[in-house]
Amino acid sequence: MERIYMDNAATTATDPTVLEEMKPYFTEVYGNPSSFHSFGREARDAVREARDKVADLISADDAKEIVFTSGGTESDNYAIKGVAEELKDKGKHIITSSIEHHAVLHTCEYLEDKGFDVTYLPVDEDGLVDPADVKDAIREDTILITIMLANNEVGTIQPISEISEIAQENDITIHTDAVQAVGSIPVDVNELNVDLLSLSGHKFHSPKGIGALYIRQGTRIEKYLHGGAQERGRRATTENVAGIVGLGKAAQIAGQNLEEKQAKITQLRDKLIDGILEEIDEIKLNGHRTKRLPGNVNFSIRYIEGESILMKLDLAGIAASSGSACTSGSLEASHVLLAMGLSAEVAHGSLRLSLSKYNTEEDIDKVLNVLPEVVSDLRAMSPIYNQD
Amino acid sequence: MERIYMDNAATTATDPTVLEEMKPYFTEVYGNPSSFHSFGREARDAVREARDKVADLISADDAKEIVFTSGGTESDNYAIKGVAEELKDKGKHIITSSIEHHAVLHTCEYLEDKGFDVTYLPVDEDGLVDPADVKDAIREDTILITIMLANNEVGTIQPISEISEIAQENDITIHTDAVQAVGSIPVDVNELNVDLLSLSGHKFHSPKGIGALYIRQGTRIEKYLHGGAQERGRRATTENVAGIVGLGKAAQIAGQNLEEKQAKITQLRDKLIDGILEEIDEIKLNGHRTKRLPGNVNFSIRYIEGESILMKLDLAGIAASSGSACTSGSLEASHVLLAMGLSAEVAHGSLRLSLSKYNTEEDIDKVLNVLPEVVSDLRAMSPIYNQD
Amino acid sequence: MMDYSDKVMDHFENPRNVGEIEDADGVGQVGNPSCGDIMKMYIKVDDDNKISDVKFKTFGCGAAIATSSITTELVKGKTLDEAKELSNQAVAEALGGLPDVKMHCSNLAADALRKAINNYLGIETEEEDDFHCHHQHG
Ligand SMILES: Cc1ncc(COP(=O)(O)O)c(C=O)c1O
Ligand SMILES: Cc1ncc(COP(=O)(O)O)c(C=O)c1O
Ligand code: FES
Ligand code: FES
Repeated sequence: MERIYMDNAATTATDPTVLEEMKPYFTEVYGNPSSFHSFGREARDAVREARDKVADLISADDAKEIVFTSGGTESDNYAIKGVAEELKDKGKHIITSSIEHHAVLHTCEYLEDKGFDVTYLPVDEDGLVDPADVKDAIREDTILITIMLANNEVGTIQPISEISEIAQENDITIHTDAVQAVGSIPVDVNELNVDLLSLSGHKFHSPKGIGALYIRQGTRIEKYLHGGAQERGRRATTENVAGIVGLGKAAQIAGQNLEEKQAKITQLRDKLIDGILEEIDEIKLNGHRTKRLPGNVNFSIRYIEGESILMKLDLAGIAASSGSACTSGSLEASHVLLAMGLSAEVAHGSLRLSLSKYNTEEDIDKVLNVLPEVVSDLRAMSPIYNQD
Repeated sequence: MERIYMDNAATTATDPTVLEEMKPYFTEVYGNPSSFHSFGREARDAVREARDKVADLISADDAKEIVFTSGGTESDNYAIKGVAEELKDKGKHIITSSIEHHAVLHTCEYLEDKGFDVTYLPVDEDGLVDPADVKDAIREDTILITIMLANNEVGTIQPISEISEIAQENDITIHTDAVQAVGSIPVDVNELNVDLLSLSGHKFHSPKGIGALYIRQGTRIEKYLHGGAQERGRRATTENVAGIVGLGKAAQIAGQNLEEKQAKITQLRDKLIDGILEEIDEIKLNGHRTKRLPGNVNFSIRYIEGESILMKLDLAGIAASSGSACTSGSLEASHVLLAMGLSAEVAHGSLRLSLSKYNTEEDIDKVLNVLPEVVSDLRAMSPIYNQD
Repeated sequence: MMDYSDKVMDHFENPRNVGEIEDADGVGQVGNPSCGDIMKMYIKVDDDNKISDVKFKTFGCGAAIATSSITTELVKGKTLDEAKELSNQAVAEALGGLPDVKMHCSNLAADALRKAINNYLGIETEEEDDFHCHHQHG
């Protein structure tokens, strides 16, 4: 069966060009970048080039501001724990939103256990944080604002530049989890005006297990991994050279004709959204209609439950998700949808279809063909669906 | 120029078989193991198999005791900070040795900053920790003993089973950094009787950026990366599937005829050691003569300095190291050699040649051919060398 | 996470006895939509106190649907006493096992059935607590 992958917010396929670029760094150019000799030098050069490419993609002033990590989760942990640790004598208050990824939320909860105070800002029904709420939440002892650039479940894009202006006025460090945004939409750390930004390669066609934390020069932050002097002393461990090369290549490719690709994916997304709205009744589009990631489609489908939708779709060869990949399977109603004001019942029937550059018009047609029947089959079985 | 790689303690070449095994997991089997659909299931299956292979290599009772990490440094940070965090109400004293890798030492220093008390045990002139010293160092409030299985610079293998017996008698958690040992010598977590064990793939022909922490069932430890529920909630972040598959394959390969390979490499090592001792005077073999990793050769060569030896060797196409890869380049005298009682002067002239299964008899001959001249050239230039 | 047996998949894809029984002798419902699952069982009881017909409707996960389906198969033709004895363990076993995190789903079907039987027998069962999901998720 020809399968269709529409779970690109969970992870993406590595671009074959990226893999080609990586290959030599396993068996041929295998030196340790910290090593003195020629094997080490070759690896060092490769890491340097990749760092430049990642810096380019997010318009960092200096490649030194890029620290490679093992992915978005580590970047988030590093940023939040690192600032908290470094500035704890200045204050113990952190501001975040209630719709962050678990990598941010659970890190904040961990810090609460350690005596920090965290404000979880509400969002409106589209999933937007109000910058005025950020302003109101600021206290004498606020040391960090961490708000995601784009949400992984509903795709809503936050007004980070406005929030960072408030942060700057109050001299507070600001971090943004841009894991879903980088590679999908133009991201410029200076326009966003953030001190710290997390990104993860596997969301834009580099392999899994490699990411980066952007650390603006001068930002005070304790290191996260202690050990050797790699990454200018900011992240110990032998560099994942092949992964870093892959991330660099993926960043370079993502930056090429970014806006064109964005427009094409947005057009597919809109076709999918419009088609679903036309074919299926009693559903609700989750997330902002336009301030939204190009590839994100998220619906709540009343009277049926997400996992069973996924199973039916999977049997039809369509890979999708209900809520974020991390929570799908546990059948907890998504904290994001609940924060947006959905009832648990409606939240349980959520379906996310997320597109990448590899999706085609035919994929959209197939989904539009299959989904309505899946929904009506499940509704026919549902004790809470009123068939008349 | 045909180059010879003798820096396998810094990192190893990925085995081509390992790379072959990994390849599909980039562009074909690219699902997120946490995802519900068939793409996710395939990835999940691959991770499960790899976990079994890693568990096998170290004779873990249950594959669930293996948590994948981004490498040895993260495993060490996780183990030490995780136990410290979890047991800090029980006590704040940690016992380690003075010759640990920086991933352990700097983590311990970080904890000292946080109010923990760390005892750094001395070693004898061979780099051996005396179990009696461990016993003497134990206090009411000791919560963790962390002592490496094999040293990365001098290759000395510690009597971990004896130390773990003491730990057990006193009901203290014990961790061992086995990064240099796993894949090189038989490692059995039950024989060693440790609660936690760090390993890193790139030391035994898997790619860099992937490792594991063995956590014996029942061990109390706080998680390190907070976020999603991956790795049974013990390590958040989308799994580095290709890396994990690579680690699994490398573990499988390492386990095959391990003792035969060990014997072969030991024989090459001994030929190299004996040859060097024969050809060059005023040198000292560092590390225990027999309780030593099969691939480790480490000499202090008097009157000359390590970096210049490395440069000369590099020019001759031989990749070696002076001290660990992490510190080479910073030209600080190795803390390991100093702890073993060497003077800073002698420590500065240290040379590590580390072998893997890819090294040959010819490689040894080439080094034995080149090194004596390198040494005499540099000595001829040295103001402290007395030529008569 | 979710790796279902072939048997589960079969019952999910081809659920047996889906629907309602207009003139049911007993009806039982458990669950709560805000918990992500509701199961409703309808039974017909014949003169020998045997379940002559049984149907279900389920809003829930794949395991919930599959366990509902197999439960109807397991109890059809059984006496009420036999049916009441049906354990969630037996339901799970009949499906070739359930993933650990889904074991609780098998409670639902057996519970719904028991409620339907009690309803037929005129026994009041305690109402579900509406504010907490009656079983642990995940
Ligand atoms: C918004 C967001 N933040 C963080 C992460 C974590 O990234 P990773 O899986 O690379 O650790 C993800 C994806 O899983 C995400 O979507
Ligand atoms: C003994 C020892 N521990 C820890 C490490 C760190 O491992 P990694 O570079 O994979 O983080 C190394 C190697 O660098 C090592 O030799
Ligand atoms: S003279 Fe170069 S490091 Fe000291
Ligand atoms: S019934 Fe399956 S998760 Fe609740």
